[in-house]
Amino acid sequence: MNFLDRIWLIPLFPLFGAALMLAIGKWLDPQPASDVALAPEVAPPAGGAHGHVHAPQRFLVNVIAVGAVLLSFLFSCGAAWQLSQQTEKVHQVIQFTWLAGLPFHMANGHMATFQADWGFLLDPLSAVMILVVTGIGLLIHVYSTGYMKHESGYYRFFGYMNLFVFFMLMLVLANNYTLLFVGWEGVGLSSYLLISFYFHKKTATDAGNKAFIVNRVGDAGFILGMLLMLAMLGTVRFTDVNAALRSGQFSAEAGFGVLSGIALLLFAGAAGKSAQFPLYVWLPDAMEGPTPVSALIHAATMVTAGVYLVARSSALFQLTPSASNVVAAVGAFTAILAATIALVQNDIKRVLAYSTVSQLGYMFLALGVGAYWVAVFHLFTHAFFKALLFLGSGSVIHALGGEQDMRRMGGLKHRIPITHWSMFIGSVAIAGIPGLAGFFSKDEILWQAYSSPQGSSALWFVGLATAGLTAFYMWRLMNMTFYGESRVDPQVEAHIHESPASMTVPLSLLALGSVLAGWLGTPKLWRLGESFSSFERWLEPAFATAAAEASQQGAHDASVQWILMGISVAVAIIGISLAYYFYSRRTEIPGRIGARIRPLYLLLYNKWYVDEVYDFLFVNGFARGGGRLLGTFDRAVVDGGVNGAGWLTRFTSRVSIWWDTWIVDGLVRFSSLLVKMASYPACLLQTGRVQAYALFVVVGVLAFFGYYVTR
Amino acid sequence: MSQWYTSTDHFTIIPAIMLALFGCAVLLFDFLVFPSPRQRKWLLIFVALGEGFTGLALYRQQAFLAAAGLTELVGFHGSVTVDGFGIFFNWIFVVAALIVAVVSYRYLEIAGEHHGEYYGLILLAQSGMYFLATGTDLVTLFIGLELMALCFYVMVGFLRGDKRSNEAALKYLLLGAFSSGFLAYGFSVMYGIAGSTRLSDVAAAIAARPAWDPVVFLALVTTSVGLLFKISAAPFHMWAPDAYEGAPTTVTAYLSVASKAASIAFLLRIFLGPLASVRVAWEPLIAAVALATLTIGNLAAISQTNIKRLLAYSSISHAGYMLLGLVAGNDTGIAGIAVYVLVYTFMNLGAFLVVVALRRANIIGEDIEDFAGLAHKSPAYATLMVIFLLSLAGIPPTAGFLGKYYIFLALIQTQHYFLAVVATLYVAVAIYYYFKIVRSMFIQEAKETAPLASSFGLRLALGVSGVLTLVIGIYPEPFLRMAVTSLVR
Amino acid sequence: MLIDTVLFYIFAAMVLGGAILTITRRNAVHSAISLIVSLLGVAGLYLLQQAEFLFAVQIVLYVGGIMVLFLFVIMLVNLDQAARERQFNRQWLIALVAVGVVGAQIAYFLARGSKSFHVAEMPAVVPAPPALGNTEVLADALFSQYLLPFELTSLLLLVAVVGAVVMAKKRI
Amino acid sequence: MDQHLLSIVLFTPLAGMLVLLCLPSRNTHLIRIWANVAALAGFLVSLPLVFRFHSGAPGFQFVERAEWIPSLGARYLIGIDGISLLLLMLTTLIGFLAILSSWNAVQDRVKEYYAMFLLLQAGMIGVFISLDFFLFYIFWEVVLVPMYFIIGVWGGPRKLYAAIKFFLYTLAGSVLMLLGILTLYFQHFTQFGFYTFEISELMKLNLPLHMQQWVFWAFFLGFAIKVPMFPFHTWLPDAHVEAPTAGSLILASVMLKMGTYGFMRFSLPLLPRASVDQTIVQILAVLSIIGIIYGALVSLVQQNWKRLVAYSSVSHLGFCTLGIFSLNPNGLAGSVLQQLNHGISTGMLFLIVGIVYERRHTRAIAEYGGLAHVMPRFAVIFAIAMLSSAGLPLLNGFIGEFTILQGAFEANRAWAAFAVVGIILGAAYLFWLYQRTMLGQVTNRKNLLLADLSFRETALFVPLIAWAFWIGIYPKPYFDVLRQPVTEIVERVHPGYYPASGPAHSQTGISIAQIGGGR
Amino acid sequence: MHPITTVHYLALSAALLLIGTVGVLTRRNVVIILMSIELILNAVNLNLIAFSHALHNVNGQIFAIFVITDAVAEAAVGLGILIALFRNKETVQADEIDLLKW
Repeated sequence: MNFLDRIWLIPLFPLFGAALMLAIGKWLDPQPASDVALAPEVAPPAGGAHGHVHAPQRFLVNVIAVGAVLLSFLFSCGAAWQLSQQTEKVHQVIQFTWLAGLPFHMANGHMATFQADWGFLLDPLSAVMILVVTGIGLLIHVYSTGYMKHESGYYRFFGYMNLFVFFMLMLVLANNYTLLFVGWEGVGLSSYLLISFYFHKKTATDAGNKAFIVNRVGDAGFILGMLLMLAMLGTVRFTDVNAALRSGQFSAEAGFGVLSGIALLLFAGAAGKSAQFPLYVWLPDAMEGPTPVSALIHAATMVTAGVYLVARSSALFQLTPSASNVVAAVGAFTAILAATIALVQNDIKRVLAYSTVSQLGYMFLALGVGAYWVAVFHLFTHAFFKALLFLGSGSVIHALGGEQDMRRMGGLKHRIPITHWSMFIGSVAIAGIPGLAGFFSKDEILWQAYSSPQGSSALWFVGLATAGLTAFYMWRLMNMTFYGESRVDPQVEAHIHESPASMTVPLSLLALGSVLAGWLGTPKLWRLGESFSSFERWLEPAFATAAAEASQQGAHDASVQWILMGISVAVAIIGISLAYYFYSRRTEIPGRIGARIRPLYLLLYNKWYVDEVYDFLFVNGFARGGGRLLGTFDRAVVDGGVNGAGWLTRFTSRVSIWWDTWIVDGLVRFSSLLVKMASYPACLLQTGRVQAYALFVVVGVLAFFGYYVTR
Repeated sequence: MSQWYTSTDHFTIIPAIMLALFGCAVLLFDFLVFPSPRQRKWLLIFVALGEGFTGLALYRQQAFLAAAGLTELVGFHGSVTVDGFGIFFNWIFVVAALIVAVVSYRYLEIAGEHHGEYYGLILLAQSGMYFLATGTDLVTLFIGLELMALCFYVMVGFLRGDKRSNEAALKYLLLGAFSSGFLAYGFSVMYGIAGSTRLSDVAAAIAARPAWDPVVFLALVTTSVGLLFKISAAPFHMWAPDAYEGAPTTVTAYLSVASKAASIAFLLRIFLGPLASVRVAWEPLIAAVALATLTIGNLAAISQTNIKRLLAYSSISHAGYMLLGLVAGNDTGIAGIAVYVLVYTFMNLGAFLVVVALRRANIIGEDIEDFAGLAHKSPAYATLMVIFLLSLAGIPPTAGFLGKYYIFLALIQTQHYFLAVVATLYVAVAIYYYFKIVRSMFIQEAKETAPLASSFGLRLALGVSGVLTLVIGIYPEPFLRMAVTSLVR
Repeated sequence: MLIDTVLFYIFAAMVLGGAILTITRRNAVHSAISLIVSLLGVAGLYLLQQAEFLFAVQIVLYVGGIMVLFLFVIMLVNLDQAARERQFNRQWLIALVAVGVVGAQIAYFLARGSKSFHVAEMPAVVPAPPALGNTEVLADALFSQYLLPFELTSLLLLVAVVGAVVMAKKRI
Repeated sequence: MDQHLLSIVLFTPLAGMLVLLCLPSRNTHLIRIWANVAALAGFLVSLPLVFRFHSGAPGFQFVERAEWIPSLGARYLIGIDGISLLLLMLTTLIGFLAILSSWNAVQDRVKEYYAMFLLLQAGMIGVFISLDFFLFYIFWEVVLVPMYFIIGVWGGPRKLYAAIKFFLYTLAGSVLMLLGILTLYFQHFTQFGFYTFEISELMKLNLPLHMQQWVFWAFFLGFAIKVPMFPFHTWLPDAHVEAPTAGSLILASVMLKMGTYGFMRFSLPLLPRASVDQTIVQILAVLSIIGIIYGALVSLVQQNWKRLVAYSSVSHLGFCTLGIFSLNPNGLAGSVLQQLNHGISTGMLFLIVGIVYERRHTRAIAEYGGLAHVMPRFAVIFAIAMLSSAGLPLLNGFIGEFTILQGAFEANRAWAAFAVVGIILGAAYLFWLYQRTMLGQVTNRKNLLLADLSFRETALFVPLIAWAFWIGIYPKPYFDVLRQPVTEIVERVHPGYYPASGPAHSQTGISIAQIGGGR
Repeated sequence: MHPITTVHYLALSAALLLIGTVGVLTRRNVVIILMSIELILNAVNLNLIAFSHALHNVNGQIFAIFVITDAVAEAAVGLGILIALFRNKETVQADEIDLLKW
């Protein structure tokens, strides 16, 4: 069976699954009548919102949802295998012209036709992506069957999850930017749906809106990028774009040129989706969603779409060093910023969320220095251990009946051993202890940051510092959660229980992955042989010229690399042991330190006040504060919910609607009023006295004569 | 026949003879045959016969002209000239008179003033109009005008028991006589200029005059005052609202349509005849008057609550549009006036007929409030009213649009862009006050539920004018051809 | 000529004086009387212009006809309380001014256009007395050229009669 | 049959109306059934057009020509090209849905109501198919009257104000447009010696630029008020808020398109030089952009559900006009598509408002909240409508907006950059609206017992949603239909736009897009 | 003492016309207003006669006859209407007749 020509089926299975769910799910999984969640002032909150109902056919839901993903996983494997057997490592299936636009003039005056096909491209890069998406996706689906068991809207959940997988696969399989944008927006949508899954919670829906609209900002950049690309190259098909860029008619840009423009606009999109510096604020809030969602969308797959996009455009970024530098800088900055914030968070999921942001920063750092395969490699490994960590935390929360605050955990090690051991592996992996996945990818990034032509020791140092912080906060998490004495409040304590197999099995598998995944890209230094650096070779065709650059990095001698490697490992170990010391041995120290450097602590604790700044600018926090200051400045503005427009926007809209009613419409009203007014004099002439009328006749005569006299 | 009264002379005035004949017949039979008011509606037979014969005569004249390939037929040494122009307008008089006569009896019975003289006066007035449309001699025109005017004075005051009717009649008479005094004065000066009363001679004499001639201006001004007064153009319009409001509604209809049409014909005879050569002198003046008329008519109409008064002002504004046609003055403009008069006849008559239907035993039914909820009570009437109002406003596909269309086109052809823009904008203003009526008919709730005073004649007349208003709007070709061809002079 | 001139001025004085009295007398009867005077003056002017027939018509129709009518009405509608009230309306001043201006304008026109009538005029030559008397000439024209208006006049008068009756009679 | 197809399409609603008028006004049930039958028939007879239409054939198709008013040179001349075809199909479908949607909504004066709608239907069809300017103008004006009544009689509390405002506003514009028409008509006479209103004839005119500009502004007033473009939009919110659901459905989905259609059918081809005149183009583009952003901003703070949707139309129509005045194939084609999309998605949004209004008789957003709990099916449909309106890919909105942006970008990059803001804001106000009405907890006891969509109500949305997905997933047919007419317009305004080889058909001329293309 | 020309007559008639006009405009008594109208018509006649004399054709005189007739008719009808009005309103004062206005 030829999987390569059937790659277009891969996304369709989950789509089919989603359609089935949303169509007949209600019959398979009857909802409790008390699904209607009521505001307290209307009625007591319906506990049934979480009440489990006996639903015999529910297993069908699992069969369909999980089966769909399983199918596409199998197809992906088949396709990937067959691709690996081919010499030509690019396989494109174009089904029809989707967006069949009309001719237009390119910037260089040539005619081109604006069109985008409904086509799929399987090359090493997308092969890796689909494997990650379907593989991790499959595990998380299985996990969810256990985790979501007691949730109402079970079928809805799996419908959304399948929908997400569909869009994600569209994203990674598309053969042109516009179709990629379809998946791009689609994952945004399904992330919105899943974040606000508990849509009776205002916070959830707020977070959903925030995620979608912040992404929209990035997407605007993406769209403009595509338009500019069309204007320059006349096409959006990856193969054509790359061919055109590598055809040599565009030389690498010294400063910021048009190509840099394209690159940066695309990067804006990527930053939105992958939660990079200016636009990362939505991700922590996104933790409002169920934990599996956080694992799948906000750790493993969707947030890496930006990385994928930039990697996909490698040909473009290679031509625009300055743009690449921006990417690297933003990446590095995000990495360390997020890491610092993660140091002091107490919500277990938030820690992981910021760690995700930080790891994504790593990836962009790698992309920025031109080490595309490394970025993808880190994406790959990160998918395993971050999913693992999220699911683990989910398992913890599950065990504690919804508790998320680490200050009320501790000593869980023996209560939920499997969860503990899997999370232990995950933490080791992310901390970068040699032998586990995290080490290889992260260390490779550091090395590239140091050695590659666009790299610099500064970038390397930031990366290193981040690595230390990562190790620290991860083990802070571990210690606060699993070790030391329990701080769990008693009645929860009573029924802590290990999660069912449906949850633990995926955990274990992911743990296995976190251990092994790294060995696909061991440092050349170790001379372990071809098969242990197969990842790079596998991706070579995707980043043709990137490989060339990577090859000439042997310039630095091996000793340097050994030293750096040593340093990073050392830093990791220091971080771990500090965390252990602070949070298991001398648990009072952190408090003291926090007390000593109170301002810094607060700064970190409040996430550098970035959200507040954004609130000040965009979200209507300022309207609240300002509302108090200016007296209730404007009810409507204040009431207007956290997300969406925001204060400045809201204010301008206020102004514009005022303008609309009083100026634009006012002119109309005024003129009509004028006419009406004018009607009265016209009537008042009509006094009803016949002689007045006669007088008017005479006046008329007078006027006529007057006209001729003066003429 | 004698040399004083040749067969040609006879042929040129047969319609008038018919009208006069049956007019007198009505007056006689009224008290000889139909002593009791109940039977008086049979007098309609005479009216119908009279109009029938008139129509026949008109048709024969038309046919004769066509057959002989003549453009005009002169009678009585040029006192009267039968041409397409005259015949066209006379058709309009015939239609108007018939419709008005047919709807009148019920109204007059309700008003308690149902007398045979009424029909006699209608016919005699029409005979006066005949000479307004066909006369080509100052004297003929003057007498014709007076004949028509006198009849109208009486008809306006026909509800003798009603103060408002008396008042209207008196005002109309005083002002009418006053203005016709000016008219006569102007005519006298014209005579002085030409030494003859034939329009052709006068035209020749005036054309021979120097460009800037005070005497001509004297004649021009005084004459045009009289003429503009008759078509109720500002600032000589003031009689119209009062007369229209006070008069019996049927008479108002007749007055606003027939009398106005006749006066327009008269006006055209003078301005395109004797005064044609001094167009430069009067064109700006007429333009100003037209603008003033449009403005006054439309603005004053906005704040009216009495429907007859509102329609009076609207008919003033229509006079303004017609004058714009004269201002443009090219063929399109003149044809436009004819078309305008044609469509105006039906739509305005129709509108007034609906008002007639509202006059009930103890309800005057002239207030906009009285229209409230008409759509429930009698949807047919309401719908017809809407059609008439739309047509008055000039919204396609009703007849009214064509009139405006010609006027605007003429203005654009002659590069009177400013006038054109203003005229078009007043359409929007007009919609505003016409739709006050529509609003009250369709949107407000009825206050009293007394059924409309409809009669067979009324329904017939309404149907005819409604259908024609739509037909002319949707398939105007034959009517346009009639109007346009009749005006090539 | 002199006598003509003198007579003209006399009659003109009658006309204007009568007219002014007509519109200024408080009592309607006086007005009527002074109107008669004015009309007689007009008649006299007709005579000066060899319009004998019109002279007759003027005397008979106006003085004999219309004025009687007026007097009847004046008697019919008792005007004594009307005579007691204000005799001019409020706008009299404006009216006077307006009419004055119009007068000035007309005067201006007549002055400017006076010569345009001289052409039509032959003051020195006394016209040869027409073969027929003024009346014959009139009749001739009236029944040949102006036959139609003449007939129309009959209708006019008929309407006048009917109208007057309809209006004035209490019940028809 | 084939050569009278258009006439049949045009007169079916009229015939339906005449029959309707003969029915007894007591028997409302019969009247409802008949009205729906007639409307459905009107839609069905228009279907053959789709199958028999030859996309890519130049000029107009299904042309019918008959002498009508020879003495004016006005003909009964109708025909359609790609642009008209799409808008015509939209009209017939929406017309039917509008009538179907008011089954329960209207209880008094049912007969008049349906009569008005059928008349309106005929008028709108006429506007889109007439190729004779006189005929066009007649239909253009005919449409006003029934709409006035629909708003004024069956409307909300301030219906009188809204109705007369709508009527006067649009009328004022269109009478001035009439002057423009007459000017062209007369100029044609002076140049060719005979009077005609035929567009193809008027296109032969060559007028001096200044006159073209004057006429252009005259047309502009007529069309821009209808669209409505930025400064002339204030009649829209009032009209929409007061109109009954079906009324706003027709108003938004079809009547607004009459304006944009006018621009494309008349302003551009008849006045090419004025249309490419920089000042004019700049002004109109800027107005469009203001409309886009301004409309979005204003709808952001609306407390009235329907007013919000109304202002969103201003924003969307801004996109359409922007596309038109980028004056290149993609801009124009995108504009037509976007008109179609706006018809579909905003139509759905208005239906949605109408449905909750029928249940709760209020349109205040604050009154709602958490409806997703009680009306899940409704929530799903609303979500789809919202997404298609917000321009989410795989739904219709995206195709139109993206194509327009492409065109605008080609014309002037700044325009596109500004217009994109509209997209962001669009998502903002729509998602926020959805959150406030559908999500969260049921805060109002009255909403607890709302019934979910009935079968009829669901049936209203099915065709629209299907259409939305079709355009979103496989828009190629639409571009095929639009290619030819758009090419004609562009060649008219930008004679040199296409290389001498004629319009590069679908395949790129010599662009690098061919290096290593394909599989 | 220069001879009397047509212009003298014209001036006279103009004066008469104006006086009549003043009467119409200022007198409250309707009867007198009617009289003033008679004055106006007489002014017209003066014109006509003057011209007919100057031009040596009688058309003017004939016109004058018709004018007189018309004056008679108008006076008759006018007075008739006045009587009808007086019957209802008991007044002949022009400015008290203002039911119809605005």
